[in-house]
Amino acid sequence: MNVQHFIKTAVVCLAVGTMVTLTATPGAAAKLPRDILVFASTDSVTTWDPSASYSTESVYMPNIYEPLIWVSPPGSETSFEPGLAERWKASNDGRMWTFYLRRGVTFHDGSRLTAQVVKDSFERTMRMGKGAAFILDPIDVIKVLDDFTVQFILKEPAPFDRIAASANGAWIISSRGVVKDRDWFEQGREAGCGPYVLESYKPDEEIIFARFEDYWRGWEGPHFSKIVVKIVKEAPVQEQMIESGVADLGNRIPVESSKTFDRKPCCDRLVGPSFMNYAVHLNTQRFPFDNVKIRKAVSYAMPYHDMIDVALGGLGRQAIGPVPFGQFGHDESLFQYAHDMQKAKALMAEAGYPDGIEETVVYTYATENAVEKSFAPLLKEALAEIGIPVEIRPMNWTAQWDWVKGDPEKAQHMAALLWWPSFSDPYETLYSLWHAEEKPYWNFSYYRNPAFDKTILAAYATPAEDEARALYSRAQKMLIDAAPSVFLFDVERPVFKRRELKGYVINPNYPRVPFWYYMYKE
Amino acid sequence: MKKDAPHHRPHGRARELQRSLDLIRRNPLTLFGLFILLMLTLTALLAPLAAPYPQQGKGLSNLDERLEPPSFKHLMGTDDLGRDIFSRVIFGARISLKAAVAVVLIVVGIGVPLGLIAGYAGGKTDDLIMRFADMILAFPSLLLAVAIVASLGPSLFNALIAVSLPWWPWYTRLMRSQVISIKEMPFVESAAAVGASHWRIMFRHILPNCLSPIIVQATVDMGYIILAIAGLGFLGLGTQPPTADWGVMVSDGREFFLNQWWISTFSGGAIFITVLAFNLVGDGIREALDPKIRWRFQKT
Amino acid sequence: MATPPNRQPILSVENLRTYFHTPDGLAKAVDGVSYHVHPGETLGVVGESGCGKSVAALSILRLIPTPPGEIVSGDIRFNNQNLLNLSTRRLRGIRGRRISMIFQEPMTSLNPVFTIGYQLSRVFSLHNRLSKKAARRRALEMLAACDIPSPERIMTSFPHELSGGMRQRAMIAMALGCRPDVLIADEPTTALDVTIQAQIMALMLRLKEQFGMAMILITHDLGIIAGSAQRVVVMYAGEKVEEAPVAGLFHHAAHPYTAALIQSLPVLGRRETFLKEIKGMVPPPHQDIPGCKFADRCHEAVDACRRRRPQLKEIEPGHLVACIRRTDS
Amino acid sequence: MLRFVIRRFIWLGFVLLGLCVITFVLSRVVPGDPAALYVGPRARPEQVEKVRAELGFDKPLYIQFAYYLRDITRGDLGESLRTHRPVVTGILDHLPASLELMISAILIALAAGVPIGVISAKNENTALDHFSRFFAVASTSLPSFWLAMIFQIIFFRLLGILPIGGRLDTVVALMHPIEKITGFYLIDALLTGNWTAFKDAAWHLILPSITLAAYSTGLIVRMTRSTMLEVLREDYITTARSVGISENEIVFVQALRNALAPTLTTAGLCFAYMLIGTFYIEIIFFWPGIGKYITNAILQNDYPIIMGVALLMAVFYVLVNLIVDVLIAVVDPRIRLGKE
Repeated sequence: MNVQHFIKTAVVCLAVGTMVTLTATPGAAAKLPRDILVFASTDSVTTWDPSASYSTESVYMPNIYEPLIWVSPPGSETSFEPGLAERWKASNDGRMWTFYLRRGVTFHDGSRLTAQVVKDSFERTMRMGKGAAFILDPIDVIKVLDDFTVQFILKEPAPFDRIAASANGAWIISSRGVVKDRDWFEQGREAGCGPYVLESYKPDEEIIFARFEDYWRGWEGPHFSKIVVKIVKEAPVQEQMIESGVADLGNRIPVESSKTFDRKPCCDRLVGPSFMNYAVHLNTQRFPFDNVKIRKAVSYAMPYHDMIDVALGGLGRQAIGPVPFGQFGHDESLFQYAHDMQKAKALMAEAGYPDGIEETVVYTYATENAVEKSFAPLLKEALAEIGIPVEIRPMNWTAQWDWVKGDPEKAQHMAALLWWPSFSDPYETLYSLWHAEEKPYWNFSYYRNPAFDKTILAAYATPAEDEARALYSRAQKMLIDAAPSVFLFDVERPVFKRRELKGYVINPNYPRVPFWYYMYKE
Repeated sequence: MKKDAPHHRPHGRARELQRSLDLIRRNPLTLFGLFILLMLTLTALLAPLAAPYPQQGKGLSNLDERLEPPSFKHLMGTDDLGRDIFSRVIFGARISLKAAVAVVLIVVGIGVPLGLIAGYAGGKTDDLIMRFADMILAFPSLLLAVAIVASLGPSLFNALIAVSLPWWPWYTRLMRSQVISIKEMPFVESAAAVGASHWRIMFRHILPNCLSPIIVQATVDMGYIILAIAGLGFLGLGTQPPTADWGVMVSDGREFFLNQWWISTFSGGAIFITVLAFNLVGDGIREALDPKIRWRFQKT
Repeated sequence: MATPPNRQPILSVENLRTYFHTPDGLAKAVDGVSYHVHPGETLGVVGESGCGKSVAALSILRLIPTPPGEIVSGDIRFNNQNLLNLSTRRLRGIRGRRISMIFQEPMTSLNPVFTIGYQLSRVFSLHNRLSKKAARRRALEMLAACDIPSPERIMTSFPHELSGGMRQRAMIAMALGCRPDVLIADEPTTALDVTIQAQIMALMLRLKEQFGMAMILITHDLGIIAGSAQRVVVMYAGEKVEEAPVAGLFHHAAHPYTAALIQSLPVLGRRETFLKEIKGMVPPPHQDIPGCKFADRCHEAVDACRRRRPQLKEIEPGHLVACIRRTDS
Repeated sequence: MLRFVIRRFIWLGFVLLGLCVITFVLSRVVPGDPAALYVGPRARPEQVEKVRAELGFDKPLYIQFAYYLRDITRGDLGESLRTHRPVVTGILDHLPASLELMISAILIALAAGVPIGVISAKNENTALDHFSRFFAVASTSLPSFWLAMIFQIIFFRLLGILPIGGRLDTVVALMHPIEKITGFYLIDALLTGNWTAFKDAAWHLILPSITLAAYSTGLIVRMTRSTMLEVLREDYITTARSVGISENEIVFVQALRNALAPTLTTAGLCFAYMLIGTFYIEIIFFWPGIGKYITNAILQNDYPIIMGVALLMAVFYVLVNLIVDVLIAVVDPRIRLGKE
């Protein structure tokens, strides 16, 4: 009978299932081969097009592609290191930059590096106008002087070495790839000349890279032959993967475990600056933050260290001005607001509100951002203490931004913002966030100060690094005095790895990028 | 085959009710559910008194005692802001119960009048309303809810709207079938004969006689609604911090759950117990009123 | 026609009490009923709906749903074994093979999701260890024996595809396929059209003769009894109130209830139920009545009837009655 | 039968049109600019305007809707705002994983739910019955996201006997990769004789599919129990007893067959809804299926994916319902399709 059959089949299925379960002994999984690196990463790929890339995939891009030059990690002797260009020079007025290319560089598709390829790559990015293409705005003309010399003529002076070394928008694409459209890349293809070749790609799941045998630096010494990227967004899972040896490297584990990760015999943690920082921008066009005293009171009221502790597990430094620690333009000597409730309350009293204000202020943050979410309650409590009632309103990032972009008189009173520079010069940050805007776009605090605008422009156009640095410090001082924004903290990014994994290089100019070429297992 | 067994005897309405109450009283599972519901409602009402740390229940942080495991001081441990989980679970009960009641009110408020009109008017109006209701029912409801919150933006209010919108057609259906069975009854016809207006007949004569199945259905649905709202909260689409919400707490605890297991475990346990209680009671009521009634399908 | 008194009954029910536990209290559906049937004999059991005649019949094969029902006491003797003490396994060997039943509702008595052929041959293969093929052949034979036209087609039909009469024939085929010793027919024709009723009745009687079975015919219709039974048992409110040979019963019914039943018989084509013609209602089964349960409806009732439970007494050979007006006078 | 199927397909058409309207409207009231999302962070206002024109967001709504419908009829569900990959490809990539999970879950639910329901009905009002009813109610009351985490804590963290999630162990995936034929790991591993991977895939399936099955199991128990209770009171059950059929055969064959139609309906509905049930489970067990695909999209406001998956789910839901109806007509000869 059918039903009997059904029952019999079900029983058999169950029995077989149980047997399979019993025989499939888990536990001691086979060890990973030494020449394979498994990287548990939170970062998905939003595009494979090197001209459009400006998001989380930039973690992988520097392993596939190379720029003309690299920015050195903080503390290096030189500011820059050669990449595909062996040397370069700028004219005195900072408007003409000449790069002398390395010879004998082969791309993954077998084509060769020439000056024309460099010109085409930059022009492709400029033409598409996607992603970080705006950093190339200063370029006027690109000239091919000979097969291995390329010259950039700029519309106005700019630190083009920093632009050419950017982690976004400055990759050199092979002659075969450069003519392809974006769809071609989105199939999971690349056209780089970096140490690793994209071998297979399952979106949001797995990416496999194999080493490129003809890489120009060669493969002497210990290197990995294959890199397996597992996209794992869940912090506890990454922790387990590294602990159990299923992954060699990870970039996000639970904040609490992160603190003690070093103490485990199998694993350790590397911490470095990241150039990412969090700020809360105050609406200077609206009560109560049109009053500089109240703005300063807010800066004094923030429990910076508690916030860093809760949101980042202690991995951060209270910000000194808007330019993060380690970046060009950062100045340790600038004034830093300390968490001081007495001072904050005194400032409130000075402003005429010793008992606080009646009105509730609205504070928005991006729901997508776990860090902003976790420090929001602390902010609310601190402000309540000095008499500013806060309503926390989490919003989708785009919705929050849309609100900022509307009428300042009706916009939120406070907004959290995570920022990172597109390239290593502070101009972009300072210009975007505090430059006077006709129509609000990135200037979340609606700050207006012609002197500030003039100072940063002068700094940008100054080729001499020391002079530029001094100008940037002066501009930052203006911001700190006017306090249109609360500079909360600079993020330190941890990397979690097995102890036997060596050679990890942290370079915050390429935020969170693991340079696989230098890594190996002991 | 009609058995001679002496089962069939006429009962009065009061008798029937008595019988139902007896059945409920005799079912240990239902009693268990009722007991839990009573406790829950009490703690929700008296949350500021019941919670050991009412300020933390409302969201105040306590950074000196972060992520402490359960102890006598903190029965269910503390979360990453050092807040007492037990207090937050108690305050979460308020949100959950309030939200469930609100959704039921919205759903009944939309579904019942539409069903009343559809059943009473019949014809084209009926067709129009019921086709529309059928169409809504053909969509996967959770997905619709998620899409709605995703568009309106995450907040408890939007989550309530989103859960309600795909839900009301069940009540329209139920109401319509009730109305159709009642509308031919003599007392309705006599009301029409003395010239009562349609509105009067619908709301004064028909509606009060259709309410009991609606009330039963609403009780049964409470559990599902709590589950649905908790689910949206878990996805980050419901209540926003620092308000205590069970779904959000489970989601927050996920960051720590393999080591600091208590955050998710207790808040999720609270959801489970509450939904279980509502379902046990609903189950009992249904069984008592009509053992043949089919379990309506509602997936969260 | 009369049964030789020395013969052993093939099936006897003795002092059977079957009670139901209902929310309203204990319902004594059958309260101390005894009857028996001899080989080859037809025993009629009559009474209004709710008098316990079906419950008694179901009790014979222990088909009472337990709970809420319970056979409290009594003996059911079949071939010198007490069916109430039999293991379920041995009881199953008797059900459908030695004692068969036919039910009132042919519409619902056959499993709707299996073919007639499957249901019949399943029973036959169960009891006779027949191969599938042989069981089907037997099913075909039985269907044909029950006057079913084109039995092959019926074999593959589902119950809902057949008319009521056909279904009842199939039921009979299933019940008689193993040549049982006793057939219990519980209102076998009540649900059928009048014309079909006669056919089915005739078929049953013919097969009974052919197979030499005993039959217990349970019905509320005295008319059917008159034409087919040898002895009659009259039940009222869970008790046997009268037992007599069929001729004796119709000629001088002793119990006022029996008399009322006979009087309410339709006269030549005028068909109506007798319930209307006996005033009053059967007392609720969970109500304890000290006296005669029929007293409230009886026009001959006296005070004594309400005080004392009447005992069954033999007023002439083979004729028993429980009425103090008849036995004590 | 054919007429019935055709009519259902016409109805499906209406439902889909309605769904298109709803998802379209929802996607246009999204706060936040889809064009800005498409260009990516830090884009200049000019860039955003350019993309807005490229994507046709500057056109009137009804024209946008017409384009949308036209694309759908061509089998084009648009492309993800975030990854710029076609939604259809995304769905096809993620569907097999979800289906594998759902099929094993529904099999578990049936294998556990039907016997429990039957036994419960057979022993009505006994302690066993109370227990299994409690089990049924409890398993429909469990928040799946919580159950999943509890399972992970117990079976992974405490006992260490089951993997925390994923479809395949990293090492196994590297050393014994499964060749993609159908996308169902178990089937593909069997077809290629890859035993190591088969065992590992089965191993990974256990927790997610049990979690996904919990709700359906409860429903199936309840449904089976209540229909079995009704069926066991039917006359033909008494008939079957009266002819000497054994109690087990009566319950598990004769009665169950009658109770199967409503049980199958329930199972079918469960199956249809499971595609949504995978939402939470796939997030927590990081199972790379449709649920994970759409929840990522929801969190990132990637509305072409949301719309596409919503359409897929509605189609799936209505189709499964249709299949269930046809299947029931096969199981239960009393039901004839088309006669309504």
